[in-house]
Amino acid sequence: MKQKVIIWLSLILLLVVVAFMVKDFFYQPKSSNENPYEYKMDKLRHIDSSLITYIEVHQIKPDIEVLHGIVIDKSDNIYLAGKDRVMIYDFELNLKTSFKIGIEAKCIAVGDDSKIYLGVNDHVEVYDNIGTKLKSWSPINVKSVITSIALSEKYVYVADAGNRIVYQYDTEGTLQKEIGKKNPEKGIQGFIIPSPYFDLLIGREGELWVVNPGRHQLESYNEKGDLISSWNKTSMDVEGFCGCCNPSNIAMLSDGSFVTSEKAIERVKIHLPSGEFKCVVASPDKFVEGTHGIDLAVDSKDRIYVLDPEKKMVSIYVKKK
Amino acid sequence: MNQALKKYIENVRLWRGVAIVAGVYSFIFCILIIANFTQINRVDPVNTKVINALVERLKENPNDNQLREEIRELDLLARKAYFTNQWQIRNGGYMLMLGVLVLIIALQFIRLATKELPVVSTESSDKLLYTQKTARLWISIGGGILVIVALIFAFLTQSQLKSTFQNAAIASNPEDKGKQEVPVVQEKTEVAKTEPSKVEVVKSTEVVKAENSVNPTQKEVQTQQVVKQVVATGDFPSDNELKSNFPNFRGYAGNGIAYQKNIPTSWDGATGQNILWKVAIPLPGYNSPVIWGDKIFVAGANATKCEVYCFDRNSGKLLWTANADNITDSPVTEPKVQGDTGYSAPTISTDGRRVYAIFANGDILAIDMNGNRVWAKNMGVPQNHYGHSSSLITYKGLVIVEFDSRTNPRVFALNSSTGDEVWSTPRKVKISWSSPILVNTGSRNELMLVAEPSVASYDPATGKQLWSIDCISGEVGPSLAYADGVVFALNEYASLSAIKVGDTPEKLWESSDYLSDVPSPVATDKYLFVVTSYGTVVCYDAKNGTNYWTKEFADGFYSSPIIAEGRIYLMDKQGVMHIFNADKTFTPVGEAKLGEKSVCTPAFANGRIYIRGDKNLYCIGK
Amino acid sequence: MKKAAAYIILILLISFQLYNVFAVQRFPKPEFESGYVQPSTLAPNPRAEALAILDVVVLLVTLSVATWMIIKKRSRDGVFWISIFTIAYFGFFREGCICSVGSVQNITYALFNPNYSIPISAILFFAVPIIFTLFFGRTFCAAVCPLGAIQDVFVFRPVALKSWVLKVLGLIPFIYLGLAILYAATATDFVICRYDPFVGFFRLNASFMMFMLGAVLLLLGVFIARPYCRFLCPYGVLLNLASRVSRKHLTITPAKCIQCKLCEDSCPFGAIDKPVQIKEKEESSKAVRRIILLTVIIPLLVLVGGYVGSRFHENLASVNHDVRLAQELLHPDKTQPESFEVTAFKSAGKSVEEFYKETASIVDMFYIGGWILGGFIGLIFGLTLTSLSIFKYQEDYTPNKGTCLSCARCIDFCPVKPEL
Amino acid sequence: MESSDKKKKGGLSRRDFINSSIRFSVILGIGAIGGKLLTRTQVRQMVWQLDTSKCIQCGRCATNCVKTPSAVKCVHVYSMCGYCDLCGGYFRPEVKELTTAAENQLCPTSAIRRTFVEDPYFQFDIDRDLCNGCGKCVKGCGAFGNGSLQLQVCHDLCDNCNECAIARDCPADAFSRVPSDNPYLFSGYDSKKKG
Repeated sequence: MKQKVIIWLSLILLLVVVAFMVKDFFYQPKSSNENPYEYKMDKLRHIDSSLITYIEVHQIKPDIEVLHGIVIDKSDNIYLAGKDRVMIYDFELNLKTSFKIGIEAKCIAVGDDSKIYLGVNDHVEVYDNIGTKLKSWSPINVKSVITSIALSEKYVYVADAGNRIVYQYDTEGTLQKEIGKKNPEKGIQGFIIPSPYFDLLIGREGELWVVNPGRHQLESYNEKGDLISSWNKTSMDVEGFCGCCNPSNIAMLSDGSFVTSEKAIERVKIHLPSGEFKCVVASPDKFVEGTHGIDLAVDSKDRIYVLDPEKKMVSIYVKKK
Repeated sequence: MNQALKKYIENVRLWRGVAIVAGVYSFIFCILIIANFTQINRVDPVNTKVINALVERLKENPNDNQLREEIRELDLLARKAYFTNQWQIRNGGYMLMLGVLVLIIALQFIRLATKELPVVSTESSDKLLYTQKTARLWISIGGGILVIVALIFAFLTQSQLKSTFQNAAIASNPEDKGKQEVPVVQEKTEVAKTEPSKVEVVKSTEVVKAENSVNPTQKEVQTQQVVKQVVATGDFPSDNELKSNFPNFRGYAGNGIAYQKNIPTSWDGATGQNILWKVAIPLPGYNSPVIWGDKIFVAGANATKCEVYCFDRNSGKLLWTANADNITDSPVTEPKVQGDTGYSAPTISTDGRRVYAIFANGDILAIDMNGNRVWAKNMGVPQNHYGHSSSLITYKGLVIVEFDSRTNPRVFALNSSTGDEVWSTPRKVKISWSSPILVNTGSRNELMLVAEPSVASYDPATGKQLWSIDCISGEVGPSLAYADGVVFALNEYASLSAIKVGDTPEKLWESSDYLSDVPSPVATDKYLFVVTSYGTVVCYDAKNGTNYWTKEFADGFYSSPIIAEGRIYLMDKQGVMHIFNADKTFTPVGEAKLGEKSVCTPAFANGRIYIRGDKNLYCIGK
Repeated sequence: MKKAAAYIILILLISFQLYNVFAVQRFPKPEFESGYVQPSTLAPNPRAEALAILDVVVLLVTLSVATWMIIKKRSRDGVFWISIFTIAYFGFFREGCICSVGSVQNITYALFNPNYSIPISAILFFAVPIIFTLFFGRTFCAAVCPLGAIQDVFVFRPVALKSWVLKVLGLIPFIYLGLAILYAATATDFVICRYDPFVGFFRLNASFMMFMLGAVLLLLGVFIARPYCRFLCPYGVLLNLASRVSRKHLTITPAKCIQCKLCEDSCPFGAIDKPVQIKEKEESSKAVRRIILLTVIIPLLVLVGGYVGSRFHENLASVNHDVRLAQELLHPDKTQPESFEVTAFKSAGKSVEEFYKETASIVDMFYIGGWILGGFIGLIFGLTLTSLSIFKYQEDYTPNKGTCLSCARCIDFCPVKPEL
Repeated sequence: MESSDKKKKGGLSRRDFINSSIRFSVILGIGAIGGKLLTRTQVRQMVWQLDTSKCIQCGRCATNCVKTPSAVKCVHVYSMCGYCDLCGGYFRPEVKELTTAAENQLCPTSAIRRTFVEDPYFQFDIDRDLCNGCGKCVKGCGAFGNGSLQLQVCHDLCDNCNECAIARDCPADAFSRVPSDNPYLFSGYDSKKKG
């Protein structure tokens, strides 16, 4: 009798095991869509709409394979540079000129004499505004990665992310000085550049502004290479810069405020000359997640040109009325 | 020695004791491990919600040192608990294994020692034949159960997976599909072209006389409809009748084309130049006027009252007012709406027999031309945070309602004389504020609607969905524009898409430079005109999207443009009508001020324009 | 000379490896002034490949010894100690992977997926036991399979099941095998490994479900000896078939059976065929008619099975990862947040069209697979029914060559001693 | 009696013959299959690894491995690290202070160690015993930094199951079998540029 009970119980248990396996196999519950370890960035990527005081009014979509740099000259012509091509638009966004360069320009600057300076990996090439190559400066060294060029009245400044230094050249391409080398006596901390984003601009007084992205800092130098001033803002919030290296690019408005662009949390913001956060130009939702190297330019009417290398276009922002 | 060992081995009592101890021990460890196992999920260090909540709090008062300490302590505790737990499980496992091992050894020894001699049974227990028979029976039963269960599950969950996926693959690549279907499409267009041309011969003089400025496509559309008209009978107007009036939002078929003539191009509200009459409308509303014969209709509503007004088109006299009250199922309180949309945003539609109106609370009613209610019903309050604004349109004895509500979005048609639902088709879309258009594609009539995520076409007679294409997102306000086989859809923050219609719609081009969130675009067979709410008007090539011109106006637009006599009439928010040629170059024709703000789309009659301003209804003409 | 060349190649390889380590894309490398040395990235190597060969050698040796113990030495104790070794080596030391049972799937997967380069050890783990079984019976099951061995030590109070129950339950492994092959062939899942009940014990680490499955089977095994081997194991099916044609096989008695009936209850697996008296034979015309009937219905059963399987193919296919994802993409559940699968698919940037085409072909594969699987199951049912209708005259107590696990327990019960 | 014996003998030998032929055809079959597979096989063993470029950090590596804690760990590829002060993989988002205090750390098990190297560089190390492979830091590092923190199957911990439970549940299909002589798939390494 007992034997029989055991047999039946065991058999039933066996069938239950088989049934369980079948059920588990065919009707597996949907694996949980909750990640207990989720890293939430939504909050950081979300920007209060009241902080956004600019509105996108136009777009330029150049026919170019890779788009890297934008610059605007005194008469508000827009110069775009990228792989194998420089494109020049007038202020009404009509394409004026476009010429082949046979190289991939990573950054662009334009002088008052309409000479175009292109940064190509380790050297600078100079073109006139119809595409004639005037000069190719000699390469700096193997480590060089030129990320930005800025022109003052006398000098050409070249930012080299590979050597973590800014070079001062005369307009002929003769090296004058190295700016920003670590010098604790002069209070220069040295540049920290963990990724190839290292931007320059010439301020209203002719001073040189350099981004020190590893320190989330902007530094200004005079033409002798002395540090004049600096400000930094580290914060994961909207009022500062975050991550390993930001801002990636800068531009200046006519009132001396800085326009900054960031990667990681893709956004374009305006900081007052003192460094205080002022407002947002473009919020992260305007960009594809993971966009790097958003170049900036400002024209004489303080319209902000935002170059989106991912979407290969330039968006033009104006202040909301 | 050997003897002693043997004695131990054969000491059943000893081993039984060992087995019991080991068994109890293993059992306890087993329970402990299971308990621990369930616990480990609870003290998962990542799930310490308390800590996260405290960190949130710390963010608000970063100087609260006590809170900080508390977090650190809690964190330490949680992690300690987690790792202790892991340690316990690991070591518990070893201990359990040890216990089970001892238990097995003890049991094996007991078995050795208490080995019973085999019992030889005298009678053979298992009869082969019996065994075989029973086995056969049960195998058959088992097999039968298997077959039945499998079939039940198979039929319960049958979903034609393969063809579903294949269709999905085809649907997800419209280009490819387009290529495959090219011959079919061509055939259709051929049919469409040959058929009407025959009719054209018969009626050509009449048609050409009436429509000397309409482009060829429209001619084709019209002649095609003339054919249909012969077939159709019943209590509804012919297409010509509809066309000669202005029966819907954005005119005949809702497509932004007016077929009226001698439209004035200049007036001035301030001086009264060309203003024939002006009359105040009792209740506000953002709906636009519609015209039938000598009557012009508008609706107005506030939180307590919904009304339809009929004015004399020539004198401006209010002929009658119909109240939308005492409707069964109508909600007691009005739904919440935004000021920009209001309680009466949808435009009336008329078929010359009756006037149909819908309000933000879902009340829909039909009134005869003399102001008597024919029928009224409530379709359920549209779940719409701004307020329902899709206008009505009529089609051969049907009143078609686009009802893109949050819950149960659908499009349905009511019998125009009884109000009974004739068909209803659910739509997989988000809320929208756009209005339907009716299109004759050459081979059939189609009802086209736009809402996130798609432009969809339905058979207006049956409600059957003909095709759909995903191309839009966001809160869609602008309606569609159609010309020459291409439909245009756009919305702000989305993109502008030109879609070649057909069973397999094909996206011809898209652009996202200039987008609109309120005014609808309008198209001819060559050009598409896009009007943005911030004041830009753009002309595109309808077939390839080339931007011919862009013109910025000082004030933005809410009113939709209408093409009449080859000119675009477009009124800005300030009530200034901008008139320019619907052509490849921007050629202004005139600019006329109403002297009152306006967001409504004007209505046209021969020689007249009717505009609903903020408060007044104007009649403009010479 | 050769040696030198080998060394040079080795050095070259290593240097390339090093080169790779430093060929990183980080930009630009930080320059430390304090003399900081960058630590190297930790990347422990997997178990040496040579050990896989060692496993095969151990398999061969154990199998040979076990066979010798069973066929020649006729020693239950020997078999027992080999089982203990197997549990220790293939079980706890090698953590139950790879085992012959699971290798069926590797073979199938490799046959249908040319991209998968199957390890040679997997082929050998599959083939060696079968070849041994073809010659000597299921000596692999007796002692060398760690899954069998661990169940064997739990056989304390075996109860005899009715032989018709054994016949009926004995069909489960065939279905299991069919499913496992179908899912391995369609690159969907390794079902056998997924429901491997004892691997959790061997590793002392597994999911709760695996532990419970194993524990239940072991407890069951106290009464119903070796439940996994007899009523689930898909590899056992292959060995069962192979064993039927084995050249030599374990015998209960070393000489002539004396019909003492002592071994009758000795087998915990019910694998001893008892003598069948002639008088039991049915009326022959009836039996013959049944056999003819059954032979006729075998094709019918195959067709019915195939039809049912083909109808069931969507259920079978919905286990597939891609099919599930495609269904989710097609009919997104708006109430739920987007699943990781959908997110990942979208971010991978694969063309939706291509993906749907692929899934359609997977479903198609399952349609064909459903026919084959169903037909196979139908065939098995038909053959079993037929074999159950054949009357086989038998004089002595002999192990059933198919179901006997060659554990050698019965040997101890036989009073006949080998003739010297 | 005699005849039945003969019969038996004849039957037996016939059966023997059939058995032998079946046996040899089976062996031939196995040989054929084995031979066919052998042409493709490499003596190389295959091990499971996850492709960091496909990984979406869903967290299932931490929960779905048959081992607890998971054999998938966060591995720090130092040569890709920016040695940042503000490390997205180390700090909770929206952190205010850059200190090692518990309220600032992102890692649920505190498995990342932060040590000062020189101004302004910090070294980050993973304590493998504590790491549970959740990938939270990987996401942070990838979003804000160079992506030097990467999830990988640690082969000394992995049991190399015939069917990897994580591979089965990986939403991104990032798991695959790789040859054991090149068992890691760090991104940023060019692992294919070999020989």
